[in-house]
Amino acid sequence: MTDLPLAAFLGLSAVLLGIGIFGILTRRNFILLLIAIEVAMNAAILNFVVFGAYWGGTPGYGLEGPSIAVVLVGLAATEVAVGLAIVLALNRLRGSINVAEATVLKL
Amino acid sequence: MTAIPWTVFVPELFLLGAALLIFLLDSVGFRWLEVFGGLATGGIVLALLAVLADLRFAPLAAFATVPANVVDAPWSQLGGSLVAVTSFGLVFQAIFLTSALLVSLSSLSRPTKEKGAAIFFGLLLFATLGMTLAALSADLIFLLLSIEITGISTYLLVGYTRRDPRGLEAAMKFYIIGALSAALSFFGASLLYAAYGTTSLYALGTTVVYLGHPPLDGATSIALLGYAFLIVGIGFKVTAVPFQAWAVDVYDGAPSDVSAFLAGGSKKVGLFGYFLVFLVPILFAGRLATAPPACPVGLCVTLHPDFGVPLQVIFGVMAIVTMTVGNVLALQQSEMKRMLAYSSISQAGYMLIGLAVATSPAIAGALLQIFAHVFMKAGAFLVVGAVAGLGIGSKIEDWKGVGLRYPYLGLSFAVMLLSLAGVPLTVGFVSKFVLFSAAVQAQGWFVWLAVAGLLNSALSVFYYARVLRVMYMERPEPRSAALPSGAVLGGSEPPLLALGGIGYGRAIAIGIAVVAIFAFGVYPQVVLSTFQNAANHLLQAL
Amino acid sequence: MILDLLAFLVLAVTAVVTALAALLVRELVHTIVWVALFFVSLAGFYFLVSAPFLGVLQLGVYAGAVTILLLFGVMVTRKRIFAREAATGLGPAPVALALLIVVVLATAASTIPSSTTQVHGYSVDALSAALFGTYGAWLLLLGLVMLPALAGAIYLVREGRE
Amino acid sequence: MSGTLSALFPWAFLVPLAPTLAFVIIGLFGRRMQRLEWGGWVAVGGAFVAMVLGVLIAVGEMLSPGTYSDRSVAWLTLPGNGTGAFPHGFSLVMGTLVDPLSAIMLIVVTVVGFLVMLFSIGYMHRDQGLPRYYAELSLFLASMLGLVLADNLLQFFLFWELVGVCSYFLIGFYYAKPSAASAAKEAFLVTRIGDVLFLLGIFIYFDLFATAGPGAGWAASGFLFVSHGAPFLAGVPVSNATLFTVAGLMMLGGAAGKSAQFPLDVWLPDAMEGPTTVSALIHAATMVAAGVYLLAVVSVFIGFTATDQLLIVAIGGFTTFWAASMALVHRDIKRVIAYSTVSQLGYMVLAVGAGFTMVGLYHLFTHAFFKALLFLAAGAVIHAVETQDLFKMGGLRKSMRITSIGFLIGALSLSGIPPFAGFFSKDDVLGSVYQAAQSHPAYWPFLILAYATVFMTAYYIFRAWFLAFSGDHPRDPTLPHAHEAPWTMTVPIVILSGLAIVAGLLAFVPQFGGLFRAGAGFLPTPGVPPTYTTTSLLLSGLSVGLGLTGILTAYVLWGNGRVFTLAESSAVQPIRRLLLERYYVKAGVDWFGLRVVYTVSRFLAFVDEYIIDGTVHGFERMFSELSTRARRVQSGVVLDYAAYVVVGLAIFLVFLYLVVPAFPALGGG
Repeated sequence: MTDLPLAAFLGLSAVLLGIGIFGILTRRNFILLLIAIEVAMNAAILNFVVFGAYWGGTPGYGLEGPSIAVVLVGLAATEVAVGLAIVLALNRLRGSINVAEATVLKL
Repeated sequence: MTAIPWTVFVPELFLLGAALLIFLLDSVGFRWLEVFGGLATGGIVLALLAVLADLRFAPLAAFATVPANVVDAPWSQLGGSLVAVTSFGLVFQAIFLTSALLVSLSSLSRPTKEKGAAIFFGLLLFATLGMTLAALSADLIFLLLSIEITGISTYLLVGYTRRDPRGLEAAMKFYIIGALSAALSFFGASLLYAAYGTTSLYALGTTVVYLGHPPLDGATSIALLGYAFLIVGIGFKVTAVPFQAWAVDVYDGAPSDVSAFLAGGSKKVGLFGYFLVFLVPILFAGRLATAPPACPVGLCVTLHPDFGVPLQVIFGVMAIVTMTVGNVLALQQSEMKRMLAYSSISQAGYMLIGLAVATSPAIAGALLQIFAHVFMKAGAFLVVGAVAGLGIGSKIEDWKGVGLRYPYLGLSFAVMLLSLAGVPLTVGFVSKFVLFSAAVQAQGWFVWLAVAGLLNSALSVFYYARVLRVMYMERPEPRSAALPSGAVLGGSEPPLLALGGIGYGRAIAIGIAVVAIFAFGVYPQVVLSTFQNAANHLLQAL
Repeated sequence: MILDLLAFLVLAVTAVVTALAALLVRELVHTIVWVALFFVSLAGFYFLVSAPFLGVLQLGVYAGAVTILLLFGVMVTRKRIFAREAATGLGPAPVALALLIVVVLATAASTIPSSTTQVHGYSVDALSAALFGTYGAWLLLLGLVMLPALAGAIYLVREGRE
Repeated sequence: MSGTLSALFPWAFLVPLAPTLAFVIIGLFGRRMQRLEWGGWVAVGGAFVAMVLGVLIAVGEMLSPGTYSDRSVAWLTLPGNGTGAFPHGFSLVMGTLVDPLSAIMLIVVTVVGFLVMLFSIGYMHRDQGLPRYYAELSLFLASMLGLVLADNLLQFFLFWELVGVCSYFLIGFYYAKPSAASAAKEAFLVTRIGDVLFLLGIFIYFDLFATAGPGAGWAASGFLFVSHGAPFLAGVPVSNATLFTVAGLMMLGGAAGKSAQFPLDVWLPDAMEGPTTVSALIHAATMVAAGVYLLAVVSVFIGFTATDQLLIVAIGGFTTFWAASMALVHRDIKRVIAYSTVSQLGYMVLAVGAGFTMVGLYHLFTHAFFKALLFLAAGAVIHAVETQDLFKMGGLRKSMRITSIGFLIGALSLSGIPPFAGFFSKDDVLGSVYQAAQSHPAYWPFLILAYATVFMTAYYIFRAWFLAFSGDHPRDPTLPHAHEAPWTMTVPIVILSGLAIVAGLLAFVPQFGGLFRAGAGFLPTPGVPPTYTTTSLLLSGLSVGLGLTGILTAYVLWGNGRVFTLAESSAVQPIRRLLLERYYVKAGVDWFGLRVVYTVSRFLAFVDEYIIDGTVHGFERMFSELSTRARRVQSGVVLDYAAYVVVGLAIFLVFLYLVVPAFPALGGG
């Protein structure tokens, strides 16, 4: 049983989310975009773990958080796999994974 | 406590079974599109029948698998169950399955030699499975995960042609925005969990007293932010402005059948999510005013004194902006599929009116609009696919004379466009009529939603009429009139139906859509009363 | 107590720095290294808040599997592994936007009083019971996400011999 | 027996369904049905089924007089929640109502419809575009039957519009002829004026009754006419009497448009550009009677105020005289009958306005048969001699015996000579207005006009008969030698002749008369006796005398091939010219159009071009420009799309976290 600044954890996850969003807005390499999305996703997972630990003190409750975290870790990995599949197919076709260059569909 | 029996999942089991069978057959080297398509269609039909039985439609009621006391049980009795059976959800399941049925029927007419038939139908089934599961959720994480099943399946569906750069580009865009939205919605869920220690949709919106433990201090503001994230994360599926931009490119780049599924089905799962997540906080203020909840142990902590109004403002503004942006952008569009995509965005705006007004008639109206949109928009995309299959270009101007040359397709498309524009005797008129009347009935600033909707309907007529004019009043360019020119000029009889070229599965799917547009336009009460019941029950159960 | 706080600070700084570095360095292979470190630092948090099971999971799935996947992606998509990314300018707008969101969130977070910072642990037994019992549906759904994802992903990357 | 036939009432919807099916079949396959007269026989079949069913239902209603059988489905229900704009909600209803009124109309519409369809087979045989003709005619019949059976005002309006659209297409059947196209347009536009008024009236009624208490008003029940077998709204207290009167006037406006009452009468004579069969069915027997039927329905189920009634009487009485006067001088056989139709419709309106709804319907009933007879006979003549000019015809009595007798019977009936049908109904109209005038002195002038019209009617119709049939040979020797028409044409004429004789006497059959009495039993206006029963011999004698005088005058002037020419110097000459020129209304309209409107329109064109057009184009350009500009947000770069998402997120975060707490009105604080 430890004491930790919950507000600081929430702030940290906010910062991580901000970094993820920042990455999504500025990076053009599909793999970097994947990483940015993973960073944002980890911010959410961090919240679930930390607050799972906090709510864990309530009898009978508090196991939702870590359970969700477990599921989300798996989900994020799946998303990365799907993303990579799309990258590879795109790379095979266009020879580039710069997302800003794929603009056949517009207006 | 109401125990949820496993039979609740019978429709899902049909879908899953069909999907697994398809993957299994594929893995042993079986290649026969009709069999895969037949399996998928069969699974979807069985699931649809099961859902209709659970909705207790008269001829099927005897086969209901869900006990009557489980359907629409008050959520306070669910005891934190992740699953709830509401007639609202069942209605949505029926809508999802209908759009999947149209798409899978029409996909039976794909070229038989095409590779990837198994993966197409398998993914279609999984996407549908995700949506039907979402419609059962009583829990935020359950909802988001189900939506994610649909999401992942549809990213891959959009790109399943593999060698089509447009399809892959669409898949890439869809994936990026989708994954971003997923991250944002899970972050929002984590904030709500942080604030209240639960992800049960019911408990989140009411008081925490049911869970027997106090919320985090400062929970109100954190929960507010959590809801903001959820508006964004789920709004991506709804194609509400400003989360709409992906939709146009994706609908355009994806194969037409997939576009039909996205517009007809997967958009609706977002709307379902919106209703489920936000109705409770929106209604909460009114609930407090009329019947303050009993507070036995002094742990009744409310979210926010008046959490509903700001959310209603958000959704109201979003509705107006969405319909306007969709319509204005459609005006100058020269590509047929993109025009339909913009129109689909504007239709989402109409549907959001139901959420903003949040009265029972308005929700029923939104349901009718959602239901109607399946036939109008999915049908329209199927016609576009059929016309493209006949070798006609993707631009609106390429459709010159299509109405005369292909009477069946032309007439069907005309009916769908007229319904989208809201012409009487079509279901599109009825749904708008009900929705706008409900907004007027609610009075106050909601009336402006109806006014905006009416103005937008008027605006939308321009671009629908343009297509009709091109189809019926303009003659094709000489080069594209390589076909018997007499047919175009009215010299000889055009073929009566000319179904051969488009495939019977597709023709049947289009026919179903047209018949539904008329049937429910002439006699909407048969579904409207179901929708009204569903809306009433949802409001009572929550 | 102090030690915990110190650990938190160190880990927090590591997480932020590694995440930023991963997105900002111009060599993709370096990025992968930074990402791995980022995942590891997060695992550190999980140990810190008495969630060792999740820490292990994080190390295994993220720092292990996901990192390898990403590395694999980098390797397949470039001809020269150590090629540098073209520099992309840091426009003020994206930074400002991200900052705005962070500030709003942080302001809200600061309303949590320090009195509610106590953290409780739970046993892996209890967690597994919950994961496969009460919340089993979530795990089931995860499986339903993975199935089409894998089938579709394999189909997509398999070089069609047509 | 009566029970068996009453069992048919809930199946009344099958009556319009039969011609609808015919419409669909002809529309889809008509072009391949050369052997079925391009779908003509399908149309006849549809009409026949409708007639058998319709007449059976009407007989069922006669055998159980006064029953109301309403079968309806609410196709759209919006429940009210006690508050808001319409506290009781409302429902839109589709249904069939079998009652005395609709039973009468069923007989008229189905019988005349069937006979005209049959007649068409022979008459239209030589024309092009027959599938279109039969499809449109079947659709017309279906819509008319839908209107007749409507159990609520909204449905009534829907079919009313549909009927108008069919009429538009059928008048313009010879669309290559400019006059036909312009007549179709004119008919459409003029009746639209009435339609708009009608719709306005419906809205006023809705507004008046929407808050009239739970279940009491239309708000809850969708504009229904009846509920539980009794008139639904008659007797519901109305909050605003002035508005109620106005709504009644709006109904009169709608009826005037459809039934070509002054001043919306100009379209009907011009509508004769359509095929004669169309004139017979639509512009004599059925559609134009819909206006009268509307007034009848409103008077029975909702009720008019005294002011409304006076105006209806005035319009009807004046139109009677006005139209008959124009019929005195025209040379075109179809136009003479068309004016006569307008005039006779005036009689019906007059009777309904005076409070004798069923008397008006009685006249409608008999008029439908003898007027259809006149038109079909005229059609047979036109078919034979290929001209419509009376002054070229003559002596046709010999070559077209059946037709000439048919026309004669129709003319006698129209003139009100006993025992032909027209005598009874016209006599009833005049007598009942006389009776009403006892307590409403303001009706007197219109009664006098109506009596004057009796003389004129007899004169002009016999003028036409003598011109066409008497004498030894056609005045124009170039006319083709006339032959009697084929059986498909003569059979309807014979049947209609029979009906024109017995239709009036039918009222003395107890069951049939009961139909009218039963309908009258529901008249809401207090103080007016429900039905006109005793005809003063003096009044009857007066009207018969006037009719005989008219016939005699016509004989003296035109009989035996004589041609009466008015001296150029005659004092009556200006009046003749006035009548020929249709009181210069048409010319006035044209002059007005040419001079006044042209001048004004040049000014307006200026305004239009530079101000309105500018504004419209401005809007158009603005939206186009907006669209073109806004489309740029769809840059194709997915990162931009992500940026929109994030911007949206930022907006919602800021709104919910910072703005909402700052504004209590938004629920914050």
